[in-house]
Amino acid sequence: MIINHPLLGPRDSQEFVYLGDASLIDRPNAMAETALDDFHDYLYLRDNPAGSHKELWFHEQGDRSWLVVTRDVTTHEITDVELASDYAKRRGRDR
Amino acid sequence: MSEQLLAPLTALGNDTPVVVTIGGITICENPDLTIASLAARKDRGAELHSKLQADTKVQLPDPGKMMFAEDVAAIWTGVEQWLLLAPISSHPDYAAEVKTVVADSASVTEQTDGWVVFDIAGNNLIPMLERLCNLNSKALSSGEATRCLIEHLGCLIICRESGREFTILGPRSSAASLHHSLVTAAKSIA
Amino acid sequence: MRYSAFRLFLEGLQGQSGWKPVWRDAAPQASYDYVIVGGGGHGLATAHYLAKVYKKARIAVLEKGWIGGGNVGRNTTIIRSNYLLDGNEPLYEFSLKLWEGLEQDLNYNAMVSQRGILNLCHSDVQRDAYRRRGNAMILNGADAELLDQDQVREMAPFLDFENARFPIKGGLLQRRGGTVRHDAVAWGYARSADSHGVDIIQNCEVTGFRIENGAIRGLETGRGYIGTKKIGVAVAGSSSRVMAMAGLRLPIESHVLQAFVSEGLKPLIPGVITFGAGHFYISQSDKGGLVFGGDIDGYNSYAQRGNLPVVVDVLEGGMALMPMIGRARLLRMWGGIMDMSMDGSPVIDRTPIDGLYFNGGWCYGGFKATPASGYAFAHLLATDMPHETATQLRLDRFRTGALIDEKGAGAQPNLH
Amino acid sequence: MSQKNRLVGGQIDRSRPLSFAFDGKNYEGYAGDTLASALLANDVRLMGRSFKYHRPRGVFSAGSEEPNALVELRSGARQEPNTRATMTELYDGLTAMSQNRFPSLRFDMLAFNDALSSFLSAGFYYKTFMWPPAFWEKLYEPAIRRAAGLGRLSGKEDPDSYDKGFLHCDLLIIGSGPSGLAAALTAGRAGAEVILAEEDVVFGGRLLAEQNLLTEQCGNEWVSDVIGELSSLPNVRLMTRTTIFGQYDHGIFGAVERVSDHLPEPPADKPRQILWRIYAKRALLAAGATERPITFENNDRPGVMLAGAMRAYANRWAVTASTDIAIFTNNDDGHRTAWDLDAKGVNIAAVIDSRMDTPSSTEFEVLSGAQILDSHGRLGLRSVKVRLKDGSTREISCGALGLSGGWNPNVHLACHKRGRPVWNETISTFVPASSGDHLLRIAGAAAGIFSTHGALHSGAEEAVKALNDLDVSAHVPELPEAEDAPVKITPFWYVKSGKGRAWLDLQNDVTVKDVQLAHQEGFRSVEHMKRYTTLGMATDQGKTANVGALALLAELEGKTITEIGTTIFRPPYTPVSMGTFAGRSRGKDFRPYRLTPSHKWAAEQGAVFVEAGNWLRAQWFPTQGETHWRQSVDREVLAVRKSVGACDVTTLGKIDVQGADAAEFLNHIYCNGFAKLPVGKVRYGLMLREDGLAMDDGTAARLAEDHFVVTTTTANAVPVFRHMEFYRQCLWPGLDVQLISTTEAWAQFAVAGPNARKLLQKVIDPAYDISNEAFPYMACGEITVCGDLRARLFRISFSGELAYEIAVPTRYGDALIRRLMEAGKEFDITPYGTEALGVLRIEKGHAAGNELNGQSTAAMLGMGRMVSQKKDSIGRVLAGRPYLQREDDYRLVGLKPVNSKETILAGAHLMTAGDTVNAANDQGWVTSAAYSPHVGSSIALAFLKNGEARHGGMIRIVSPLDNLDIEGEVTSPHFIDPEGDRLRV
Repeated sequence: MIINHPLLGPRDSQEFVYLGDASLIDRPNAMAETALDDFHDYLYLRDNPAGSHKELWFHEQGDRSWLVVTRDVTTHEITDVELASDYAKRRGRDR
Repeated sequence: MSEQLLAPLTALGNDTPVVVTIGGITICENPDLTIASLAARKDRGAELHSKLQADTKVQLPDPGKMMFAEDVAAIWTGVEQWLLLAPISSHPDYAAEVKTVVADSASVTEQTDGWVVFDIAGNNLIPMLERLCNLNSKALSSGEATRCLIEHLGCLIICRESGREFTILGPRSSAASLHHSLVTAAKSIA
Repeated sequence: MRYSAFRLFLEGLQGQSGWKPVWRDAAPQASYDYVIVGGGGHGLATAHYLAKVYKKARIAVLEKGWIGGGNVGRNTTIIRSNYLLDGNEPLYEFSLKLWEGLEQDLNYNAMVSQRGILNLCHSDVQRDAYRRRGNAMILNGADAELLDQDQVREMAPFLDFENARFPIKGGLLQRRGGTVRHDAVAWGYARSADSHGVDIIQNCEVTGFRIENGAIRGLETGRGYIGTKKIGVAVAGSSSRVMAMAGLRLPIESHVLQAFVSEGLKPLIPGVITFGAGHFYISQSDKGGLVFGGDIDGYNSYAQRGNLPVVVDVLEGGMALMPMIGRARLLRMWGGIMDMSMDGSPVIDRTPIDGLYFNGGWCYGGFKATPASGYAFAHLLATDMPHETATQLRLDRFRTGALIDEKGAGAQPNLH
Repeated sequence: MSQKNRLVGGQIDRSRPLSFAFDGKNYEGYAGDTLASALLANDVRLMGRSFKYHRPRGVFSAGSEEPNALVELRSGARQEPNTRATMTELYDGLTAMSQNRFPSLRFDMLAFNDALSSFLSAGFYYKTFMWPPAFWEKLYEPAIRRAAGLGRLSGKEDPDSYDKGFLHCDLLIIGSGPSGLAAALTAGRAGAEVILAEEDVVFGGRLLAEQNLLTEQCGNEWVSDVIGELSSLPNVRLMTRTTIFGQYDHGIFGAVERVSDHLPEPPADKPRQILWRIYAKRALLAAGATERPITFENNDRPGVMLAGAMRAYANRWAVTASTDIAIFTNNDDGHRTAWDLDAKGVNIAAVIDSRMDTPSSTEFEVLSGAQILDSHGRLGLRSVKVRLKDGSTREISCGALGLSGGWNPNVHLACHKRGRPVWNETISTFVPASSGDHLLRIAGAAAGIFSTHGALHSGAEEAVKALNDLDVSAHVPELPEAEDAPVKITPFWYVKSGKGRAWLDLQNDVTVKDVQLAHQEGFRSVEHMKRYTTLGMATDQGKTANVGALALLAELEGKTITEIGTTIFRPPYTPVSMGTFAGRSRGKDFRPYRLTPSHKWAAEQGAVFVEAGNWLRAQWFPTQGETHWRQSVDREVLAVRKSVGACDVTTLGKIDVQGADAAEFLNHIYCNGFAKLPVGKVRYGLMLREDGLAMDDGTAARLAEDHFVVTTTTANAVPVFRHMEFYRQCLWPGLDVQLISTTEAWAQFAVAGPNARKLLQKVIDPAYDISNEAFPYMACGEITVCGDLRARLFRISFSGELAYEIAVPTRYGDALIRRLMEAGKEFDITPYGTEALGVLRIEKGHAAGNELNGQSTAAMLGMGRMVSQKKDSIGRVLAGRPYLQREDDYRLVGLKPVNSKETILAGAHLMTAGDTVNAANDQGWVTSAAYSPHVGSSIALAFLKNGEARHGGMIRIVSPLDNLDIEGEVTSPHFIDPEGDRLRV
C-alpha cells in the first residue's frame, strides 16, 4: 500500500507501524466515576467496520509522525491522510 | 592517567575512515561531521527560525529538504524537527554551540555519534540505489534529503548531486552491516 | 452412505455411479430450534456435535456463500495444542484428542496426520519460555518435549546450523501436532451433520436479528425470515459485522493473514517447523506443496488478500531458516480474514441478548480448534453452561481483567 | 539423426550450436532454443510424467502455461525441480532430468496407478484409508507422499544469491507483443517514465511466433525498429526475462527478473534473480492470451499440443514435433497452424474442425464437422480416431496434434485485487471487467482484442488514456498495417463419446469424469469443484485447463458460464523462486547486526557473543584455563561483588525528553511520580500499557528542569519510543515536550562493585566530586572524563553493588573501556558479560525480560504500591480491574533448592508438596534461574500464587519436560543486601 503522507508525499506503507482505530485518540477522563467502564469500552471495543475506517499509522522509518488514515478496509483504498496531532486537536485534545 | 586524551574510533571501528571503490563507485566513510538535532519548543518555531538565521544564517528547510549556510547543513527530519550537520573540526562541541544560539526556543540534542555517514559518488548511482531503497532515486535532486529503509535499517539519504553524489546516514551501531549492504549492491551492479 | 475401501472398490466397478451428494442442499424451513450462523468449520462442527452428541434436532446451518469457503478452506492446515495458558490449553488439547478420532467419528478421511510440530528457539530466554509452556502443556495432559540443538539437527538436518544470524538453540516439540486436509474437515462435518438431520442452507445470508425484550425470536435472511430462539454465531472473520446487527460491539478487529504454497515437491520436510527469530512456519502437504506462512499484514482488512512486504518478510524468514528452499517456487499466495481479539484468545460465550451465543475471536488459532470449538459451542447452546474446557473464554474477561494473553502483547490485536 | 525435426528459417542462431543432456543422453541445439524446442528438434516428445496416474507426457505449450514438460534442471545444490522446459533457455552444457518417475521416464513403475484409475476417482482418498486409525501415519500417508510431489529439491543450501530492488514509473507496460510495443512507443515518445516488462527472452510476443501479422513488413523487423527507438530513450526502461507476477495495492507490482538463469551459473557477485517492487502510477496489461485445448479421450499423449504453440515452434524455433501433424480446432486460428507448417514443408495429415462452416484449403485436407474420439500411441502419439461429419470414423496417422479451442485473455493481473473477469459470448472467452481499476488498463489480446490491428491500436490508445490521467499529453503514433481478422469461433469444449478418460487438467490428471463425479456428489460451486478434484491447482494453476472445466460445470449445472464464474486469481502469475523474495536477507545477512562500542575490544579479549535482538553482546569473557562457561561467569560475578567489574550497557534504549512540560509528560507515561524529581537525580520508573500491565522499566534522569534522559530495556527501545510519541502527538499534543532517541549516540558502561568509585575517580576529571556525599545513590550529572571529554554519570545499580553507569560519545567507547581496564588493574577489574549481568540481577531480585513479559502486573512484580493513584498515568485505571487486583495473585519470589546441589530450571512450575502434578494444582512458575556463586547454590526468581505471604515456606519445583522434581524454599526475591546498604556506601 501507499500512504500519501501530508508532508512527505506518497510513501510505502512498509515504512509505517500500524496501531488501530483512530478512536484511541478519544481517551476517556481517567478521573471520572465511570472511568473503569469508559476505559474498557475505549481500549477493547471496536466498531471494526467493513468499509471506511479511520486508523492510526506511525511513520517509524520516516518522520516519526503519527497519521490518521481514512481507508476502506474492503478495498484498501485510502481517501484521506492527516497528521494525528491535527486530528487530535480538532477532537479537543489540546493539553 | 585522566590527562591522557581518549582516541576516537570511526563507526566502522578503525582509526581512519574506510574508502572502497567498486567499478566507478566510491563508498567513503565520513567521520568528520558533527550532528545535532533540533526540535522547536511548542509554538516557538518562528522564534527559532529567526534566532538561527540571525546568528548563523541557517534557514530551516521544509519537509524532505536540506538547506546550506556556510559550513552548516540543515535537514528536515520531522514536524518542527531538524538535523544540523557541520564539520567537527570547526564545531567541536556543536550541540552546545547551537543551544547557545537557540536558547529555550528549541530542544537540542547531541547526535554526532548516533550516526555513521557514508558518502557515495559515481557517474551513475541510480542502479545501485534502486537495489537498496524504495525511493525514486532517479528523481532526487540536489538538496533533497529523506529517510528510508535500507536492508532493514532506517537511514537518511541526502542527494548532493542528482544521480552522482549521495550521502547516507545510518544507525552507527549497524555501520558494518550498512557498509556491507552498500558494497554488495555496488558489486551487484558493477 | 458409508465410506469404505470396499465401497470404493464397488463403485470403481460400477463407474462411480452410486455416489450420493456429500450433503443435501437444503432449503430453509420456517423455524428451527437451533440456528447456527456460519457454514465454516466451526459452524458445521457445532451442528454435528449438537445433533450427534447432544441429540438435538431441528438444526439449521446458514451460510452466506458456499460451505467451507472461509478460513477453514484457506488456512495452513496445522493442528497442535502447544498453548501456555490454562484458559486456552484445555480446549486445544481437547481439540487434538477429537482430531485423533475424527475420521472414525465422521467416517470421512480428513487426513489427520500427526507428524509433529517443532517450535525452534534461538535464545536462552526463548528456551525458558518454551520450558514453561511445555510444562504447562504436560500439566494439562498434552505431550511436549524440549529438544536441544543436536536433537533438532537430527530431526531437521536441512536447517541452517552453520551460517545462521540467529543460531538455533533447540526447540519445543509436540509429536501429536501435525496437519489435516482442511477442506475435508468442512466436508466431513457437513456430511455427518447432514446425516444427522441438520439442514445445511447455502447462499443464505443473515441480514438481521429479530430481538424482542432482550431475547432472540428469529432472524432475517436473504431467503426469508426464520423463527428460532437459539442462535449460535460462528462467523470468525466477519464477527463484528454479524454481531453489529444485534447491536453488539466486540473486542475484535478483522485482519488479513496471508498463506503460501509452493509447487509440488517430493517429501522434504518432516512435520511442521516454526522459526523463532522471524515470522515463518512451514509444513509439506501430502500432495508435496510446501505450505507456509508468517505474520498478519498488520492492518484492519476484510479484503482476503495481502501485500508484498509480508510476502518478503515471510520468505526472508524461510531462507534464513532453511536455505535449501531457495530454488523451490512459490505457486500461490492468498489471504483470509482473521478475527483478531484483544488478548489473542477466542470467545465462546453467551451474549447480553437471551438466546444469542457467540463463537469467535480465533486469531490464527481457529482451524486447529475446529472440533473442540464446535463441541464446546454445541455444549453451550444445548446446556446454557460453558463446556469444561472453555470456562475462561468469556466475553466479560476484558472488563474483569481475566485476560488470556499468550504473547503478553496487550490490547493490540495486530500484535497477537 | 541430429535435430531431425529442425525446419528452415526461425530465429535461432545456427552459428552457435549448443550441447545439452536430457536424462543423461546428449543432444545438440542452437542458441535461441528453449530446452523444449531443442528436445523437439531432436525428436524427443516424451518429456515428463503426470502427477497422479504417471501418464507419459510431452510438451504441450511454448510458454509459461506449460503443464507437462517439467524437468529437474541442473544438478547438485542448483537442482531446480518442476522447471518448465518451455521457459528454459538453452545454454551450453545444460543438464536436465525428467521427474516424478521411477526408475525411468520410459518405464515408470507408478504408472500402475493408471491401470487402477477406475478406483482412484476424484477425492477417493476421503473415503478410505481410515482403518485401522494408526495406519494412516505409518503406512498409507508415507506411501501417498512418496508417490505424490513432482520434482526433487536437492536439500542443500541454494548456492546462488538473490537481490531486491525498487523501481518507479509513470507507466508500467506488461507484455511486449503488438499492443505492449505500441503502448511503449506512445508513452516513450510522450516523455513519460516507462517500464516495458517482458517475461520472454526477447521482446515481440506473438509477433515472433506468427507469420504475416503485419501486412507490409515482417513482424520481427518492426519489433527491432521499435526496440531500437525505445532503447535510445532515457525515459524508457526495457526489461526482458522479467515476469510481472502480481498486482498489489495502489499501483505496486511485484516482478522477478531472471538475470542469470540462462547461464550455467551466475557470474561472481551477481544475483541469480532480482525481485523488483515496481511503483507504477499507471499500468497497462498487455500480456496477451493463452490458447486452450479441446478435450477428448486420451488427449494427453506426447505429441498432443496447443496449435498456437506448434506454430510458435515452427516459426520462431524452426522446429516441428513431428513430420506428420493434424489439427483439431473449433475456430479459424487453428487453420493458421496448418498453413504455417505446411509452408515449412511439414505434412498436414488433416485439419479436423468441429464447425460445419470452415475455411477450405487446397494444400491439405480439412474435415469440417468432425471430432476426434480417441488417440493412440503409448509413449507418443501415433494416430487419432476421427468421427466424420457423416458419423463414420477414420483413423488418421500423425505424430503430433495441434489443439485450438480458442484463446483466453491473460486476465490474471487484472484480477489480483479480487476483480473477476466477465464472459464475452461473441468471442467465447473471459475478458477483464470493464469497470476495472483506473490504475490498470488493459489492451490487446489481454482485453479480448485478438486481431493484430486491434492490438496495436488498443495498446497505443490505452497508453494515451493512462498518460492523460497523469496530465501527460501523448499521441497515437503511426502504426504498421496489420491483419484485422475477426474472431470466428463456435464454442466446442469436449467430445462426448465412450467410457475412456478425457483430460481437463493435464498435470493433476483431472478428467471430465472427475468433474462429473464431483458434481454428482454435490460439489457444484466452482470453488468446491476445484478443491474436490484439484483442478487448476497444479504448477500451471490451470492456465490451459480451467475454462474448459468451467464450461463443463456450467453444462452439468444447466447454467451459463457467467453464472458459474471463475475461481479467484491469485499471485504469482507464474511460480517464482522462493529465494528471490528473500533477496540478500539470508544467512548472516538476514538482519543487520548492531555492535556495541566495545565490540572490537571485547572480540580482542576473546569474548563469547550472544544475540540480543539485533545486538551482539559479550556473553562472557573466558580467561585462560577456563573450560566451561560457568567458570567464567562465576568468576565475573564474584569479581563484581568483591572489587569491581565493567560491562557494556549501551544497548539499553535512551530517549532524550526535553521541553517545559517534560516532567508532566513523564508523569503521565510512568505509573510512579516524576513531577517532583529534582535536577541531578535519577528515578526508577515503571511504564504500564493502557491495559494496566507492565510494559517496560528503566530510569529517568533529570539533567535540567526541562531535560530528562529516559532509559528503556534493550528489547523495548523502539516500542517505548513509539508509545511515547503516540501519547505526545495523539493525546497531549498541547504539551511542550520533544523526544529523540539517543541510544546510538552514547557508549555506556556499568562500573559496579565496592571499588567502582575509586576506579572512576581515576578517570573522571578532578573538577567533578563523585564522593558519596556529593554524588549519592541515584545521583546523575553531566561531567567530563579523561581531560575534558564530555560524559554523563548515573549512580544506578542493576547488580546491587555500589555502581555507576558512565556514558561518553560512542566513538570514544572503545577508548574508554580500554582506559577503565587500564585504570582498574590495581582493583583487578573484571569485564563481565550479559550472563554475569543476569546472575547479578537475579541475586538482587531485579525484574528483566523474563519477568517483564507483557503478562505481569505491577503488583506481581512487587511494585503495586508504586502505581500512584493521585494522578492520571497510562494504565492506572485498567490496572484497577478486579482480577488484576486479586489478593492471591502471583507475586515475584526467590527460590532456593533445599538440596544446594540441585539445579532449578527456568520454566519449571511450582506445586505444593503432595499435590498431583497437574494444571489444577499449578502454583506458579520459575521465571529466571542461575547459579549464584554468592549464595553457593542454584537460585531463581519465580511467580508464585500469593507468594508474598509464602516467604520461608517450601514448594515443589517440577519440570516434567526435564524429569525434574525438587524441593525448594520460597524466599524474598532479594538474595543479596535486601536493605540496599551496598548501594549507598
